[in-house]
Amino acid sequence: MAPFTRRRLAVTGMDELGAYRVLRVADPDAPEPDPGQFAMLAAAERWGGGDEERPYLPRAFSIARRVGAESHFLLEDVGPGSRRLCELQAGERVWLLGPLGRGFRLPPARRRSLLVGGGAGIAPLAILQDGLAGEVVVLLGFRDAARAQGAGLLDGARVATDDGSAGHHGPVTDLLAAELERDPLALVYACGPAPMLEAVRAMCAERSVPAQLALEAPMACGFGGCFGCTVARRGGGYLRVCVDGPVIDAEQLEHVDPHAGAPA
Amino acid sequence: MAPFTRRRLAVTGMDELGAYRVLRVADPDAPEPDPGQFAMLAAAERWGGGDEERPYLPRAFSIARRVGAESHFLLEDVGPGSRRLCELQAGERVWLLGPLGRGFRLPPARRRSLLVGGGAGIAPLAILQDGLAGEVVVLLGFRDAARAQGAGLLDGARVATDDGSAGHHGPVTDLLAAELERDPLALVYACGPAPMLEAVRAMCAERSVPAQLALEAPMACGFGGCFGCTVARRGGGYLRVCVDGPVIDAEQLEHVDPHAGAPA
Amino acid sequence: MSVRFCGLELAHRVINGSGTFDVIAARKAFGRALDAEFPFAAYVSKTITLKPRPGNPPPRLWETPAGLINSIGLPNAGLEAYMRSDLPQLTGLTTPAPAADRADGRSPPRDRAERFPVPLITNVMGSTAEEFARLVEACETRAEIAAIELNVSCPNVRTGLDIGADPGQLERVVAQLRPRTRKPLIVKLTPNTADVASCAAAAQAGGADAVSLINTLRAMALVRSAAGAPASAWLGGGTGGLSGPAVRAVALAQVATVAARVSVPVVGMGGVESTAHARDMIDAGATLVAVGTASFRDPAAAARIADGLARGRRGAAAAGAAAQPPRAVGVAGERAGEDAK
Amino acid sequence: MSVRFCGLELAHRVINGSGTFDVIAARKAFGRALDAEFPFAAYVSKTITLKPRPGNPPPRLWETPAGLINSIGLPNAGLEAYMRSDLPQLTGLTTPAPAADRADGRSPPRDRAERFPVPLITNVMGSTAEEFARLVEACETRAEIAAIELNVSCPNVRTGLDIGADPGQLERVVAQLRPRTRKPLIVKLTPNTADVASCAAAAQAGGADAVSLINTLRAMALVRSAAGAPASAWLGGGTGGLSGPAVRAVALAQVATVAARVSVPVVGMGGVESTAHARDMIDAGATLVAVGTASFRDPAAAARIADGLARGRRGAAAAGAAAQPPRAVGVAGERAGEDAK
Ligand SMILES: Cc1cc2nc3c(=O)[nH]c(=O)nc-3n(C[C@H](O)[C@H](O)[C@H](O)COP(=O)(O)OP(=O)(O)OC[C@H]3O[C@@H](n4cnc5c(N)ncnc54)[C@H](O)[C@@H]3O)c2cc1C
Ligand SMILES: Cc1cc2nc3c(=O)[nH]c(=O)nc-3n(C[C@H](O)[C@H](O)[C@H](O)COP(=O)(O)OP(=O)(O)OC[C@H]3O[C@@H](n4cnc5c(N)ncnc54)[C@H](O)[C@@H]3O)c2cc1C
Ligand SMILES: Cc1cc2nc3c(=O)[nH]c(=O)nc-3n(C[C@H](O)[C@H](O)[C@H](O)COP(=O)(O)O)c2cc1C
Ligand SMILES: Cc1cc2nc3c(=O)[nH]c(=O)nc-3n(C[C@H](O)[C@H](O)[C@H](O)COP(=O)(O)O)c2cc1C
Ligand code: FES
Ligand code: FES
Repeated sequence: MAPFTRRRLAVTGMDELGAYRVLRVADPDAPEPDPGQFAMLAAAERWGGGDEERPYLPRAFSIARRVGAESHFLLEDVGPGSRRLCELQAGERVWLLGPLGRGFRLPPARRRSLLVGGGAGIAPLAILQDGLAGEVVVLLGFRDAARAQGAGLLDGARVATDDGSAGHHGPVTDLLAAELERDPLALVYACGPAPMLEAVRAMCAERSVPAQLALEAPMACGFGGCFGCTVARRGGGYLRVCVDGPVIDAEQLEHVDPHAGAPA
Repeated sequence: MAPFTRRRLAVTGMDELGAYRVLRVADPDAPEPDPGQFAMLAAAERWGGGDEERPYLPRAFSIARRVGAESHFLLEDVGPGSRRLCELQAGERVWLLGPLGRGFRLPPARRRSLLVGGGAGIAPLAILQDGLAGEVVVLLGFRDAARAQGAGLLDGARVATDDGSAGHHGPVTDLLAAELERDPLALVYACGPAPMLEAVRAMCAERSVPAQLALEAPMACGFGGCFGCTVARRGGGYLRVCVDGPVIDAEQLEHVDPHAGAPA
Repeated sequence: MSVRFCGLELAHRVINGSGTFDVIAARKAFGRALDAEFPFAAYVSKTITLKPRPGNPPPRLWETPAGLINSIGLPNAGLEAYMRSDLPQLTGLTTPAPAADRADGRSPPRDRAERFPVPLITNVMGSTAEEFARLVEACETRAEIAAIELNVSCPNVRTGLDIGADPGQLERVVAQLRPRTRKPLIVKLTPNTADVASCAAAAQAGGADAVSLINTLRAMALVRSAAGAPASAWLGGGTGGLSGPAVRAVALAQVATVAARVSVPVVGMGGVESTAHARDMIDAGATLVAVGTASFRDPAAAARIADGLARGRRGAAAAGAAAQPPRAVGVAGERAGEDAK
Repeated sequence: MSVRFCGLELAHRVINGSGTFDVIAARKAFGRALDAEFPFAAYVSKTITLKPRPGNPPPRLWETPAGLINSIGLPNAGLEAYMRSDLPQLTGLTTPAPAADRADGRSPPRDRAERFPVPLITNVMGSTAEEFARLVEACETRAEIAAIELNVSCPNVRTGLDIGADPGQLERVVAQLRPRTRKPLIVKLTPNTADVASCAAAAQAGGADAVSLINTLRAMALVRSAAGAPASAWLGGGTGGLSGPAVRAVALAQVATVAARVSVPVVGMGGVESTAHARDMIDAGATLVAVGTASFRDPAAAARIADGLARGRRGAAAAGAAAQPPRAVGVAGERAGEDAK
């Protein structure tokens, strides 16, 4: 459960990780997050007034890892909000609300876990890996080699790239297909761009493999207040990604909405 | 005449001057300003998004001095726009439109000039002093000693402070009264807070001394476009400070509008 | 120092804007902290309609300079589900008195502060007068509901515009509903009208106990895939409603003109993010202030504002304020620095 | 590639919003550079009234989040002085073709570009139909005036609201004025209305050759001298009108709904600051785009936008754009980067 107010926290570091950044903030009072939970972040200074006078609202980021009193976030610069956060330096302040949302349900004892990530969507898989006991296979897809360095966030990841510049040349779902072939009783945990998630969903649905998908959606609040972060639910109606998710059982979805994925 | 577009210029320095800052920008293509002219300034980055999400519009500042290819501005931090400008550092960029407005008319040969300034309103008197040939008396009033250090912008200034912490204890108009007593044929050039300007206006009107007052008013554009910067004209109607001024012959005014002065 | 509004006693003057805070969802996020630190003096439900509505297809949000366009489309499970499943979860809310109202005038722990019940205001919208009547009658039967807000102003749904923007029609509708309930009726006016004061007067003439405003301004966002390509509407609903700081000055003008016209209390909202903004609304004539979009940035924004108002009141009383003459230069600073963030 | 609007040939699609650019004053500031680099394809005068008006007492400006409230109050020297002293100074304006339209597609020197005459559009406001008639008749007699814009929308003056916000009344007034001139009549609609599309349709039915929108949104600012002190209105005129980026999304929605309803050309304005914003207006159905508040930040903003539109057109033609499928992630980047600043 998140405290009922945003916290003003000090940035303790900003590390490069290939094409990504890892933002570290000191958050000693944070409740222990579940893997897959996220936080709403905003820079305490200079949030707004950029191109087009945005950002105005906070931005959602998966908690990538919790180390002592620090929370880590994997950032990709895709717009004014993420860019501003990427510029932060140690000593600056951020507003943080969280941890928020419904994280991954951990597997019943001794089922093999397949962690499938794409792009910035690998972030929640890192903290998930930290918490998993049994056998874990990590399959990560990226656009190119610079992004593939993000794989360093997890242990023992096997990598695929769209352009073949690192690891397997092709979509990460090629790797997943092979793994599911080997062990059809594995459980799948996935987070990434919408097309990847949709491919994972379809592949698992076909094989009746339970999959948990960590979705993303544009959010205004992160705690169910705005009804802005919806994705279509199988059988009609909508789910709110921020409170019904971000981790959603794949079978709740007919398809993964094209707006519901991570930056590629 | 100003070029018909704002220029993106490099800040070459930011100097402390007591409670004020002197902003220097490299502006090699600037037309030579008349003393009393001003420019509209905005930081090229981070203009907006501060407290209350202001500033949005550029801000007017007197050209305090022109040194080689540099223009100098005297800044007082009184709100979000001036604060942002005060934070600028060498190498950062500003947008500048100008020189704008109608400056001081220089005195006919050999009339003594009395330059009367208050607070940040001393700025246009510096460049005026640079251009005056005959005898010049400089009388400057400030709230306190920290602000009185601003007098260093001009040569040979005599200072008055409200709190008596530097120079004469009392309003600068005490000094002016004495000077006018000595030489009733002097010409007065004044810029400062509205109450000071009003006192100067009344004092000169009483003695039939011609006075030119450099007014200030909230401005959106600086070039006559918005009709926002008006002050009441004697006999009815309004003057636009940006194009009819900022330097206005005192006799054009019934009174100096309380909104028409410089920060004290 | 509690506040009276339509016969209700409230802990302070700050409530939520309908549809911008979901207590039931927020409990999932914040657990007991939400109930302990509940920020609003009254709680306004999102708009409830007779039938369930899924809401608009995504995307539903677009960020603008200092604002937000939403095209949510009033998703709700319908009247029956609201009464059955939401109502029990929305009753019994309490809120602490604002910090400065406590004996020592000190800030938290809010957990030891005097607490006030949080009345539930149910916001309803019908697409016809009959639908409105059924909604109001249903609310009348439930003791848990303290007051009813009529949404005649939602820009995402045609009916809102039609009923709320025309004073004659608005008065007739309110007059038809008035006899059906003894609970206070608050009419949430539409800002998308030529003469909001006349609409407010019509609501009062029809029997409204209060009016609230502003709802969002009709707005739109376009996107294109590449330079030169034709644009298409971004929002799944085509158009949406603008809220947040961008609309604050418009809201203030509407609140002022309405408050000058009607004698019933006014709930002012639109872009309120700080104590100073709330005080502007109050000075413009609002009895209560509602916070909407600002809660998205900080869920406790309303509590911060309520504390600020209480501190200001104490400060003013102590300093015998208003003795000082206006001094323009101080204003900007005073405003910006007021909220302890 | 010039543009036709109401029978006029224009260098490009970007003009000024009435009352936001004073050629005569700007010549004092910029001298011959203004005429050489004149940014607008047509020049709209500020609102002219029958009698001289001093305008509102200061202060007249208030900065809001991403916007500006003005309470200027339509100062002008009156019809007679306009005809006698302004008109000669406003005729003979020319403007260079936008950069990318030139043979080499290169940026300045604008001083060697093909030049187009800048038609003068005179904006008038009467407080009665008779006053409007006298204003229109006076304009009809002057060859220097290419078109007439009727300001029925100014929020600072009661009349604007009353005539422009009610479709029936608007149609009658326009129909009365129509026979009095053969010049194009542009009706500048008020945004402070329940149904701007119906107002636009009424203007067209009355005989308007074009409509323009949006004028400013009614807005207000309060200040107080000290915490706890009661607030008072900041603007000398009490209320004012909001313009700038804050209103852009509202303007876009109104332009889109109007363009969908009427067949006459639409002049879209409200918060346009960049090429992308102008393109949004055009995609929403505007034939011309007007720039107001953005000129205050950069007097050459309109020229920058006109150049950007021309470049975009060339770029699109060259790349055979629209072939590419929409890709949401690219949008923000494309927008922000487009104007060479
Ligand atoms: C011709 C001219 C020359 C000038 N020369 C100098 C100079 O050399 N040095 C110097 O230091 N200053 C100078 N000034 C004054 C300077 O322009 C102002 O101090 C500056 O614009 C303040 O901007 P700000 O954002 O810092 O403060 P603001 O917050 O804009 O405050 C300035 C004043 O504006 C009012 N205000 C507050 N909030 C708002 C709002 N939301 N919208 C509109 N008004 C508001 C208040 O009266 C406030 O005191 C000059 C002004 C003019 C017109
Ligand atoms: C639960 C969750 C977890 C996430 N975790 C991560 C993470 O770990 N790492 C990470 O890098 N990212 C993560 N994201 C994505 C991240 O939140 C977004 O990349 C970020 O919000 C983008 O903001 P921005 O200002 O940088 O870009 P924006 O400009 O907001 O662009 C992002 C997208 O928003 C849309 N958009 C463009 N303009 C507007 C506008 N005016 N209004 C509304 N939408 C617009 C476009 O589709 C654009 O592609 C997560 C998102 C969610 C929901
Ligand atoms: C996401 C969102 C959803 C809203 N839903 C409703 C609603 O269901 N019913 C309603 O009457 N108003 C609704 N509103 C309007 C708000 O209650 C409020 O009137 C408006 O947002 C202005 O206030 P603000 O600027 O503080 O947000 C909604 C506003 C937003 C931003
Ligand atoms: C300072 C100012 C003065 C204005 N004066 C007039 C006017 O005289 N007549 C008129 O029809 N509109 C007037 N307007 C409205 C503008 O023409 C335009 O409709 C509005 O500002 C929206 O465009 P913008 O956001 O680009 O400024 C004025 C606007 C401003 C900001
Ligand atoms: S982000 Fe607001 S409801 Fe999910
Ligand atoms: S500042 Fe715009 S007219 Fe003077």
